[in-house]
Amino acid sequence: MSESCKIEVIGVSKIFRRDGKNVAALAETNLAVREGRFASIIGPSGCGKSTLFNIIAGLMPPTTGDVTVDGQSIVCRAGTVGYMLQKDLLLPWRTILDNIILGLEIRGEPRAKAVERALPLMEKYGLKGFDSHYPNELSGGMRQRAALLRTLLYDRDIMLLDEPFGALDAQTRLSMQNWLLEIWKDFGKTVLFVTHDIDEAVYLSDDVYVFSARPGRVRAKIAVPIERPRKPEDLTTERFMELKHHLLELLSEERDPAEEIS
Amino acid sequence: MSESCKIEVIGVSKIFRRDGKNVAALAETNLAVREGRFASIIGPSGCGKSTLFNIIAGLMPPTTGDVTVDGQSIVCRAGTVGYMLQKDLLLPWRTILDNIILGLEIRGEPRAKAVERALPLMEKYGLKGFDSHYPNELSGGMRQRAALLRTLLYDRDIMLLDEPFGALDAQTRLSMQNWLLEIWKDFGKTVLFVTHDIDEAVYLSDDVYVFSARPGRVRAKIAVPIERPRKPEDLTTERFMELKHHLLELLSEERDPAEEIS
Amino acid sequence: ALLTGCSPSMQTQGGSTELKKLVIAEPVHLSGYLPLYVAQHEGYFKDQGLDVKVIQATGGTHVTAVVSGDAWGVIGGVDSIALGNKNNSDPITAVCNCVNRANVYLFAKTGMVPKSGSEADLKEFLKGKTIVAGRHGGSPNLLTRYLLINLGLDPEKDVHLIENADASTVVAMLQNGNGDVGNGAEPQICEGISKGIWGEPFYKFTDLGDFSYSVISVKKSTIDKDSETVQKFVSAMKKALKAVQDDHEMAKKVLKQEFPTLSEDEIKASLDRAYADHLWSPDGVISEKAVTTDMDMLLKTGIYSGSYSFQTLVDMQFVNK
Amino acid sequence: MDAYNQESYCGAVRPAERESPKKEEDDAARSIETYDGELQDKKRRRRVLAGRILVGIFLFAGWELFTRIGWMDPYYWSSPSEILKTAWVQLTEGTLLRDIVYTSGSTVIGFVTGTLTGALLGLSFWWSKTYAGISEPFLIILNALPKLALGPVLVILFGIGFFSKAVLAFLMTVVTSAISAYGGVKSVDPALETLMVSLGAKRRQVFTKVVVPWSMPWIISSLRINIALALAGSIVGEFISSEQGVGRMIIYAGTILDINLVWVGVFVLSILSMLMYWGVILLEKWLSKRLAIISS
Amino acid sequence: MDAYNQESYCGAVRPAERESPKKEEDDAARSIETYDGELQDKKRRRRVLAGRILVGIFLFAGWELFTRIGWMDPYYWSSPSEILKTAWVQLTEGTLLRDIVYTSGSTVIGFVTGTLTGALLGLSFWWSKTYAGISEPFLIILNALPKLALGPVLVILFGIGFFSKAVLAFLMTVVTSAISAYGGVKSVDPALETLMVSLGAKRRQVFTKVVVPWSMPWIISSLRINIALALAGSIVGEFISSEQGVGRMIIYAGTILDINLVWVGVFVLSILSMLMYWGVILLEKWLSKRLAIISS
Ligand SMILES: Nc1ncnc2c1ncn2[C@@H]1O[C@H](COP(=O)(O)OP(=O)(O)OP(=O)(O)O)[C@@H](O)[C@H]1O
Ligand SMILES: Nc1ncnc2c1ncn2[C@@H]1O[C@H](COP(=O)(O)OP(=O)(O)OP(=O)(O)O)[C@@H](O)[C@H]1O
Ligand SMILES: [Mg+2]
Ligand SMILES: [Mg+2]
Repeated sequence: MSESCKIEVIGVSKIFRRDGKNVAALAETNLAVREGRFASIIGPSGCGKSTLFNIIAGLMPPTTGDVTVDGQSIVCRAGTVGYMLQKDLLLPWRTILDNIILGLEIRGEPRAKAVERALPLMEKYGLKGFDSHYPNELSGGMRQRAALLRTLLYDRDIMLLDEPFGALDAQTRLSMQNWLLEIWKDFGKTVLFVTHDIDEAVYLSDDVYVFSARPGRVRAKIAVPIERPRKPEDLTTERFMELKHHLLELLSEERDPAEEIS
Repeated sequence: MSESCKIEVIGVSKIFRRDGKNVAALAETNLAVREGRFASIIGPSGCGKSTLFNIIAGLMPPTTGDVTVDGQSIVCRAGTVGYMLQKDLLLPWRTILDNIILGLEIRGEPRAKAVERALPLMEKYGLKGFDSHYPNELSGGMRQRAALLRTLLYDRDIMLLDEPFGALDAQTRLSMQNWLLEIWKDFGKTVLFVTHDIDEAVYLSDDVYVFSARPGRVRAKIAVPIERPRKPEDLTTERFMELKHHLLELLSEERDPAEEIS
Repeated sequence: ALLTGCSPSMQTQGGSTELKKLVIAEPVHLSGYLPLYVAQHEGYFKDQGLDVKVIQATGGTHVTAVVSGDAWGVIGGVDSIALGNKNNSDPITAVCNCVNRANVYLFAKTGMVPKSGSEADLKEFLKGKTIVAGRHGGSPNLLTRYLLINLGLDPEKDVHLIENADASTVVAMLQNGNGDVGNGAEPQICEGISKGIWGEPFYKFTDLGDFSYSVISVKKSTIDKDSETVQKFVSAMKKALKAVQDDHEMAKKVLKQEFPTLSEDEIKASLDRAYADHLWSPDGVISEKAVTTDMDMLLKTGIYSGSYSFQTLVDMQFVNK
Repeated sequence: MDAYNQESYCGAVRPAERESPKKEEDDAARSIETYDGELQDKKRRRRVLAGRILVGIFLFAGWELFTRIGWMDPYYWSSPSEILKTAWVQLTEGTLLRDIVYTSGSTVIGFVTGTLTGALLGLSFWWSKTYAGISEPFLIILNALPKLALGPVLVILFGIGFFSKAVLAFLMTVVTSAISAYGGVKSVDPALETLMVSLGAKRRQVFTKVVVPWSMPWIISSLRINIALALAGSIVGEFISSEQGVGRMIIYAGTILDINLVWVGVFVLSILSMLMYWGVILLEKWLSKRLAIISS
Repeated sequence: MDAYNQESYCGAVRPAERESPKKEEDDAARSIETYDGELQDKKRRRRVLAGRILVGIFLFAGWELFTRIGWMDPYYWSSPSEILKTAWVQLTEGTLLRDIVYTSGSTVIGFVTGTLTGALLGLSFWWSKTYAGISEPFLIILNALPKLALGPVLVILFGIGFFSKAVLAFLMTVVTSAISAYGGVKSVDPALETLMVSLGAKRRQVFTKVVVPWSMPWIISSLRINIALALAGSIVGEFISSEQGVGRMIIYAGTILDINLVWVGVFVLSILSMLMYWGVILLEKWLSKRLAIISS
């Protein structure tokens, strides 16, 4: 893949052993994302999207293949990318502020400095005044914001976001999407984004990767030709509709007959 | 309202007392749904949709107003409508089959007869072979089906469905919607349906009621002019887009500044 | 002796820093140990430069506490010492007598009495009876078994023994009809009589004569290494034994202090019976007969096997000085 | 149930005044929860209080009455007035106060040290599954060991002084505390550990920042049992050997056949154990608040 | 922790072989859970078993050795061989077997009746908040009451036979069981009650179809504590008065200062209590399966 790729996934596959049987969760997968791009991954449930993210984040070794950032392998090196897991996963016994600076704290930064960096971000991105609240006092949307800010503050060039808005209702979701685009614009991170929602994938991304059913594999890579900045109205244009149609087709071909039995 | 109305909600409001203060959850609300129609309710979170359903289902008295079915008041008479609560609420210690026949069991029908009625339904509507499974062994979609079948089997002319597909991913959701339409067609029930998803409301309904923010109140009633049977492709037509646009506008006017703070 | 002028109470704490602290373990808190309490309350120990603390240790642990060194001495039967000395490299030795009679009585439900005190009548009376005997291994239980065996009865077959661990339950058991005959001492006897459950005891184990029922004992090594302290302790005990014999009023007063919730009647009954049956040793001497009877009981009831010698069990050098 | 009717039911079934469900997200449930609950709540609370007091008075009055007229034998049952009198005597002339202090002292010391040690032990099991696996059966054996029956052995091990009672209270609590903490450790949400690792945390950091706070509710949940166990330990310790303490007093009262005093002991112990129970509940609340622990 | 390195960590942190989180929906967590877990699991399980056996052997061998060479005084500590010998004698010539049967019998009877009665009592609190509120403090008092100290009273009430031991075991269990069941009742998901009402259920139906099955895990969770309490009750009952039973044997051994026999009693009780514990775990599993109860 091209030289200027920020992150490359090269022939990564993953086979789990369970009850003595081998379960292929991810077939050989190749991805390459250029610096500062926003790439989405969509695919049926269980196709290995989270598994791929876990491998990139260094939480588990791939069965085959390699993951490189700026050309250097980061297999099994936790902490080199920012990773927002599928759940918001705030520590319930910590205030929102303390949750947001968790990454810095782990890295050993002094609290005062961490707070100094966190507060302006919280203010700017809609968490002003919530620093001493506890996660269970916040709505789902606010919690997602906090989790995302934590990932952001962890300050890695690459951010992996695994269905960050999956649990939100439609209206909140839309405002969170705009919020995310704003952040992305401000910080210029390279983002990998998993979602089930085609609208969301198209609205946010430069590229959309469509995965096949388990074991997952890149079935298609589609560039989104809608220029930025994007507005909610773009979701109702002809161009958008076509794209959505195309993606829906790609996906529905993937669905196997036993679709709902998880 | 017209004489042929199956169910009528007349001037119903609800005020809760909490910590010594009165909280208005539902402002005076009027609804009327004709027999066999499919009506959806959309509105911001906390606008009293579930409260309204609880009142209709006879679980709590309204502060003012009346609810009639075929002209007779059903205030505080639980069991006169089928009600599917916001959660799927299957009893975890019962098999799917035993969950589905729960309503009949409570009514005192002999088990053999209840099973006889349930099994064909389960077979027809995608739960074949799952009768002796337990709820926690099923996917979210399957659980929702079971809960819906239970409501269906309870065999009331009116069914209230409170966000039945809220927790499902987009793909599963679509297939569940089609499944619901199928059932509705087969049984000709009068359905009241709450959702957060505009696409869903439009795709399913004859009428869409838009509620204002708390305390909720009917802000608009929109008829959906798309003919049945509907197909997923209808979701990308011009007509649909217009409608969606309109509803989005109605809703976004409702959103107050503190939108995300639940 | 550091302090002269025997003050009857314990107010004078003057030389407390120089008092030697000793712990005596007692199996129960019992009016029978009155001389020990008298020596405490009347300052006899303090006069000897001793500060004596009494600790209750149940279920045989009163002996164990001495073996392990937690207690300096123990008050209890020579029988329990003999049992504790099995396999023990540093045997415990009795140095001073206290209760010189087997302080146990047999009583029967009102209306039941043996025809006479003769052995034959006693045997006939006891045969087939249900006897509330106290916990197996304890002195009252063993004495009862001993009596039965001496009468030619088999404790396991000819009578029904109920072995309650808590001596106080005997009142309830006889009242509820759970037993015909019970054993015990004061204050149970007085209690049962006043409630009309039983009459005067029909058999007194005090009639066995000298019996090493409660003696003060210490480790052999203590005698060897610190005979001075033992001597002081025994001297105080002797003084207390004499005082108990001489001054009934003082005895009553100390008893009242030690057992504040006992009623006047109960205290009087206890003391009267004790004096009448010569409960307390007047001089601290442990006679050979006292030990023989005690050990005979252990041997006959099968609790103890093998031999014993009076010399290793008892050391009278301090009493005799 | 015959008096049951639809109309009142609509109001009455509100699962209402029960403790609210763990997660408040459940709107359907919440909405029928507190309808007019406040007013009814107040009324019921007053009724409950009155009921409690009445039942209490009845019990004591009945006891006094029945023993007076002889339906209950006052010799065994004593009577509230007699018990009060004896308690007063024991308090002013006897050593009741000293006994209470003695017993409470050893209980509290054993409780605190035992719970802390046990918690640390339980938490330590997080570090190695092998170590935890090997230790588990020994914990269970220790837990099963009938400490009450160990009289002679205990005297040898810990002597007959104050210390031995505290040790027994310690022994009674340390194992349950360890088992509870281990339960917490086993239940740590693996996703949180994953999160920590994804942020580059070392094991030590995962331990202090996730495992320990996560396990706190488990540890706290063992406090209530532990205080009772610690008290039982102290008392049994005093049964075996003691110069002071409420346990000794009861044994002593038994041997001198002072049933009044036995009852005094029983009541003092009950009150003591209830006071300690309340103390622990306050402690729990305080801890939960300080640690911002949300229902386990 | 010094040996810690990134490479191995990646494999090692898998919160992995822990018990899986309650709800399996948590994919992010599950996905890093069992990578190659099986193989490692097997190895570790073997290591753990070996460790347990080794530690056990070491303990006993050390005990035997130290008492032989005199580092531990065999007078108190006896020694495994002596204890075995005494146990054998007691088993063949004495009454050990009969004692075990006697103690187990009263324990099991008390346990079963106590747990059932307590569960019913606890469940009954669902019917009226007022009734439950009034009863609660009395339950707590009963729970706090030191039943061990009630010796004389218990003898009056229940006599001295086998029955009185079973009654004491019953008393020990009934209160905890009631408190547990009440805990279950209090935690019933109000949404489920709402559901039942929406289906037109009567209170009786809500009770039998929701409250009872919902509370089962709570009731079951009290079983483990209860079996231990029942055993303690039986033993204390035997301490107070008995003709048979392991408790009596220990008291007897203590009184005649037969340390070997004390140790035999301690071991027999430990084994008994562990067997019963296992039995209860099996019972729990069976009940949970039959009632299809999914982690509470
Ligand atoms: N029992 C109650 N006591 C007090 N307030 C209540 C109660 N039940 C609901 N409310 C309040 O009434 C309002 C309406 O609640 P309701 O659950 O009907 O909203 P909803 O429209 O269903 O929201 P959602 O879309 O999130 O399900 C909310 O603000 C809620 O907090
Ligand atoms: N630790 C594991 N052991 C065995 N199988 C696993 C493990 N983790 C994940 N799997 C399986 O691998 C497959 C891929 O899982 P993964 O969580 O990556 O899917 P996903 O694409 O993220 O799904 P979703 O969209 O539901 O989040 C699934 O079938 C899953 O059951
Ligand atoms: Mg996933
Ligand atoms: Mg709702």
